[in-house]
Amino acid sequence: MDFKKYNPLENKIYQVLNHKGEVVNKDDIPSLNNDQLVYLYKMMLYTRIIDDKALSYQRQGRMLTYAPNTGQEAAQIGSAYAMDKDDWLVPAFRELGAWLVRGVPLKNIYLYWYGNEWGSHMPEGVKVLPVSVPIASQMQHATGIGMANNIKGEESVVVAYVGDGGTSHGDFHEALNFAAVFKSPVVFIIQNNQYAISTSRKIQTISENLAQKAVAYGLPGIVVDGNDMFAVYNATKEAIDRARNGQGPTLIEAYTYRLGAHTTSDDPTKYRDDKEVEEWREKDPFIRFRKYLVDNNVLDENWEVETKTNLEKEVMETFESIENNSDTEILDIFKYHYEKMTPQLQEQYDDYMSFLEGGK
Amino acid sequence: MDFKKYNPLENKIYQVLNHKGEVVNKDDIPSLNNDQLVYLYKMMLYTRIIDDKALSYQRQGRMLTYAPNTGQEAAQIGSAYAMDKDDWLVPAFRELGAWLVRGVPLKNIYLYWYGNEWGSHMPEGVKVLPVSVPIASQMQHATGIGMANNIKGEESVVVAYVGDGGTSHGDFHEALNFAAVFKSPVVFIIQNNQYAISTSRKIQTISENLAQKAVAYGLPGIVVDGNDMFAVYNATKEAIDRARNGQGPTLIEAYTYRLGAHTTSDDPTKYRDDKEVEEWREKDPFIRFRKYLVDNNVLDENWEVETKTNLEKEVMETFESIENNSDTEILDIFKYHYEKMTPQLQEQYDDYMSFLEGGK
Amino acid sequence: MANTLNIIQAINQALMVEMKNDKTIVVYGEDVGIEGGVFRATVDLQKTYGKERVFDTPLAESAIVGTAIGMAINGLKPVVEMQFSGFSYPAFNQIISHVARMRNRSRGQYNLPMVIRAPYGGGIRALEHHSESTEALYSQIPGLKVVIPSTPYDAKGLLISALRDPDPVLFWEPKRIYRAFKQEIPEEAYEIPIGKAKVINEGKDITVVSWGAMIPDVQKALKLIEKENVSVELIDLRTIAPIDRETIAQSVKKTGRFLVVHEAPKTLGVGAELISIVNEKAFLSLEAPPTRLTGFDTTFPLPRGEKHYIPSPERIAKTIMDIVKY
Amino acid sequence: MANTLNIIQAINQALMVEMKNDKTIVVYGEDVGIEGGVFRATVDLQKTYGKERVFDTPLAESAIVGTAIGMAINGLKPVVEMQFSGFSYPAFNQIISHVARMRNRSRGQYNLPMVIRAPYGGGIRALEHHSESTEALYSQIPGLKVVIPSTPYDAKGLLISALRDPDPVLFWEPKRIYRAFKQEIPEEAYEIPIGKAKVINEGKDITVVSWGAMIPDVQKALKLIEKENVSVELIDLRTIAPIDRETIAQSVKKTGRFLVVHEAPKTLGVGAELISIVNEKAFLSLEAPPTRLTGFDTTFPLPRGEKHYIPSPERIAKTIMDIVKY
Ligand SMILES: Cc1ncc(C[n+]2csc(CCOP(=O)(O)OP(=O)(O)O)c2C)c(N)n1
Ligand SMILES: Cc1ncc(C[n+]2csc(CCOP(=O)(O)OP(=O)(O)O)c2C)c(N)n1
Ligand SMILES: [Mg+2]
Ligand SMILES: [Mg+2]
Repeated sequence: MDFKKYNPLENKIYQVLNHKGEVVNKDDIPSLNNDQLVYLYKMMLYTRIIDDKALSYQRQGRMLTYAPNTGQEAAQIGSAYAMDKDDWLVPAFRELGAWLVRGVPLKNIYLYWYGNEWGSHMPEGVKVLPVSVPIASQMQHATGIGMANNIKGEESVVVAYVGDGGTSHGDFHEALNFAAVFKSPVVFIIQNNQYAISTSRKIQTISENLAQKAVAYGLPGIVVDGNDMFAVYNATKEAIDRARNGQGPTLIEAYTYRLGAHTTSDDPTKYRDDKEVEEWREKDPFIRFRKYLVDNNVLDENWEVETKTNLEKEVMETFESIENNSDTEILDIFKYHYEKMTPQLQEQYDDYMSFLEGGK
Repeated sequence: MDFKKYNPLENKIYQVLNHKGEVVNKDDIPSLNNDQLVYLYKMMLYTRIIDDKALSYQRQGRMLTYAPNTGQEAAQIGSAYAMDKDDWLVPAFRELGAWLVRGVPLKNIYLYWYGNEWGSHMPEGVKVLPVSVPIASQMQHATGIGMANNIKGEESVVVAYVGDGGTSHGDFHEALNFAAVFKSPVVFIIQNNQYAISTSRKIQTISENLAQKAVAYGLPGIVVDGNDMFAVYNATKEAIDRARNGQGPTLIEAYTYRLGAHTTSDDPTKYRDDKEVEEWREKDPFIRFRKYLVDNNVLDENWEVETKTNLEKEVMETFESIENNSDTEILDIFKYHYEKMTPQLQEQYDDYMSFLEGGK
Repeated sequence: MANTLNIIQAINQALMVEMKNDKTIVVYGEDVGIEGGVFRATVDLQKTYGKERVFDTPLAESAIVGTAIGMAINGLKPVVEMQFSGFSYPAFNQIISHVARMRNRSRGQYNLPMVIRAPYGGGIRALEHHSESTEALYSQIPGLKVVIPSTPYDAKGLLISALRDPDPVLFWEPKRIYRAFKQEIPEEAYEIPIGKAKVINEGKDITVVSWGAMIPDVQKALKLIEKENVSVELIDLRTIAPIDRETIAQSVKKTGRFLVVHEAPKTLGVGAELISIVNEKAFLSLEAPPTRLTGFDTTFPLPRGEKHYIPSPERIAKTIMDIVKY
Repeated sequence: MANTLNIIQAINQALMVEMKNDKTIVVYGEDVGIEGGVFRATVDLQKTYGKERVFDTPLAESAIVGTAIGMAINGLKPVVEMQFSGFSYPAFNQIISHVARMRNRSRGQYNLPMVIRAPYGGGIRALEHHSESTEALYSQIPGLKVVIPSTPYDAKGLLISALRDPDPVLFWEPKRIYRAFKQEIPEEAYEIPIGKAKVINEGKDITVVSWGAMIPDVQKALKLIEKENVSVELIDLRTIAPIDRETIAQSVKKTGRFLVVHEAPKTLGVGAELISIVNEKAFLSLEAPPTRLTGFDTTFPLPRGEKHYIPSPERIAKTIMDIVKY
């Protein structure tokens, strides 16, 4: 693909599959084999099941606040799938699909949302940073990881996520500028899901799109249809290649939509019309990707039914395995602030334990 | 003038007088009468004398750290002169020319650099904010002043200054974005003097110019020759008119050069070539503006000599008037933190005074 | 008229009535407009006073505070929300470098009548950064006032005072008890003075000082030791900066014993300042070491650990008894 | 070998020798490269170790710290400079939300071996924001270590320890005494343990604790009362977080009297914490109220007022005598 054909200043948007699942850009169908396509589809199924289950657990009072991803699967899965084994992923907090593709176990993810810090401790070799709650702050970490790669002469690149809301933050500006100046090998992906909680994308900025903000840093930027798995995958792959070849960072705006609530504490009917949601429901990345697979005889419907059943079972079992078994160990609250606990912390821990032992 | 003819993405730069003092853009000679032209020239003389004296006082150990303006007079005076009586000026810290044009008494300016807070207390009706030392932070104040104007239905506009270094800061990003979103009537002027202390403009950003950063906010931006009084004046005037007409903010990059040191604590030979400085000395805004005035029979050389002498005298007298008479009143250290001193502050003041009174 | 409200409703009402009285008040921040705030503190304000005076902003705390400075300079009274106190840090530079200093810097020319509101504190089973108690960070900055209410009545009265204060006020709201209980309070505007602590219970054996969401927990602790024949003087600090040293010193001179309970970490918390004040003003009255019972010197834990963090009524009760028996 | 250096030179030498020992160290910030820092702390480092390991950045403190977090995660040891401690605030969010918490958040997976250096304190007749003492702000944040040297020997040894520490260290440098005096110190690398205070003088009548640029002033004060027959135990705190409570408690148990001298504002300053520690650990030994002599609760004044702000040797001397005579 050629970035130059999609200049954000001309408000171009890059698409391969339109929302009906039709190929609009035949040359750009990525050369993925059937196994790969099926894998991507399976990841979509997986994320949606994880989301749905989490929401239903939450309604049952079994799960805490949860931030759903429905509608943004292509933006997440398509981008993460373009990464190489050694690449780093720097998430914001709504990157379920990307986490799964990069090998974060569901157990970690649920444990995190269930309120235990061990959810952020990744298995060996999974180069995924913990959730970063302060909006946009993680972008600077991504830039720094890439700068270190340059200094160490390492080839891995970094893919970092931020929301449309995050683009307004000072840290966004500084992270992109540092990345540009130091040619840090980072691909910044804006998941523009049109809202920051209740705040419409239109309130964040009056620039016509978010990708054009790249101009401020002398960087390439592109708007991609974030609900189009192939467009996201291709653009990210191209940007990753550039980064790996020493051509520096890229800004990608994945134009998408959060079909659900901001989190389970949020009621989106307060700030947006059903009509708008319905329009976007037709553009669901799921529908069009499935249609493409069906049209191209890649999808076996029996496999699909079976896979769903298996995934559902796995998701339920994973949740149940942590549900009654995830209280924080008291020592863990104290133990990880420094390599060695300070005398102060030791004393506070000891005092608390002796209080507990002395009865309430 | 027409901003659209000077698109920063095409790396255009707006000029009326070139560095030899030749008119390169005849249609754009502003309609200023001779008195006005002479006033502008007088302000240039004034700033340069104030700078030179401050530097020599500093060398004599009579002045503290001082930040000189030499080379940036046109950028400062030309822009401030485009303002109306009720407009607000929000400086960074290197805006001597703008301060003088806006009616800040030299006494305030010297008192400030001499280390007394009363220097920042402006005379009634002088709508100039105090120096803002934390780089770029003042831009948000400017945006807020403009937002308040919109809410109150007031017509005044805000002119705010920042350095090339300041464009890298998060506050720059947020201030411009808020201004754009809320159509705040602000003209942001980057005095791009090519350095932030020792750090070259080339290290701040790889964007070709600084004005193109406006694109990120959906705003108009323009690079003007910051050493060209007319270019700066015209562009600022146009931007002020836009702001006053409800068309929102503008970003102006005044491309200029700091001919002197960053401050009196700085030794620029450590980080830049004499050759570069010499090249810029030829582009001194002083030289070309004077040449224009001479060529157009506006400047009376006797007047010039006399004016210089008078200004020098005034500057010396002003400095001497504060020199031995500007110690901070002890009560002033405590008195202005709240409308009423807290009991804590009152106690600390009383204790200190009784210590002083009880001998050393 | 009867008007029975919880804390969040009382805050909303304070804004509602005072915006009517004072046309210079404007309210803005992330999600405070259409949505009325993630905790509903600003609900219906936009409907009532329009989008000019109540509006949503881009996501940028530094600019929210930074533009408020400009607004205050230009004659308005901005009331801005930090969605959680843990997200006030991007605005830290504006707060410490400008909000706190503009008046002194300009030798009284530019005062900044503005209010920064934020929910603070833990115990609502929230994500990281949503549970912290940051009063010590801000209370040490010369030029700021920091206020924390613990009841609906105080919340309304203190917020109205903050709105009428010529100085910048940080109004930190105890989110754990936003909806914990209701009180009957006046419908109209009324003020509670900033800088004055409130003696909730008089007592003679020990002085216990606390504030915000810890007050109900201390009260539960007092219930637990009701039978112990200990007379506790309970003081709600209410204003963290400037601290009402007089009320505390008087109390400790009477009781000779002192406990401060707060949910923020121990080291350099407000408890340390209170103990120093007690030493400075009532040293000779002390019959036992003045003591602090606080959160640990750790980050506030995620929900599965949070019950350990906040001092429980049981721990408070035990600590009071330990001090009394000293 | 003889190697007689002032504090700024000692800092430079610590970096110089340790960058040779440890190839993962990188140094960056505003003007630290070509210029070698506005105070010359990093002079010649770029020449010696190249532009890859020592470089200038755009003007953006949040990104300087934020990228350092990423570098540390990715195996390097960044040493970043805040040009003045008063310009660390734009990085406050990165420091409190990430530098301090990454290890705990990831349950030990990502430690952040990084150093944030900054000159702090007043008395150099500087512009606003160039004179503040901010140790209390940072020392209260769980997960950080805060170190302040007062001599060239300590500066080098403590900085080397900081560079070898697996945890993030804020290294705050007493700029007022950067060049005040020289000491003969070893040329090679050596460590001084973080977390340990230093007893400068042993004494039995009163414990005086201070740190950084105030140490020479306290020493001058001791000279002023030399003839008074008062035996002062002078302690240099050296590490502000975590505080060496043991050394202080032991000393006060011996002397029964306590004074802390710091140049930061009084309210919620480190003095408050020390007084609380003294109460917790040595209450029964106290013969006079533990006392703090500090900067005022004001913004640090511009140069024409600064002489009033920093506690003078005369005030220190008088305060010591007042406590001893109590
Ligand atoms: C610095 C900061 N301010 C406020 C918040 C509270 N908050 C959490 S999510 C959110 C909206 C984020 O919007 P966006 O960046 O578009 O991401 P999305 O939620 O749409 O994925 C806000 C304001 C925060 N986490 N961090
Ligand atoms: C937030 C912040 N960081 C660092 C400094 C120290 N400092 C003072 S001036 C300066 C350079 C400013 O460069 P620029 O914005 O180009 O303005 P100029 O000095 O060229 O007028 C720096 C880094 C500061 N004042 N504020
Ligand atoms: Mg969003
Ligand atoms: Mg500059």
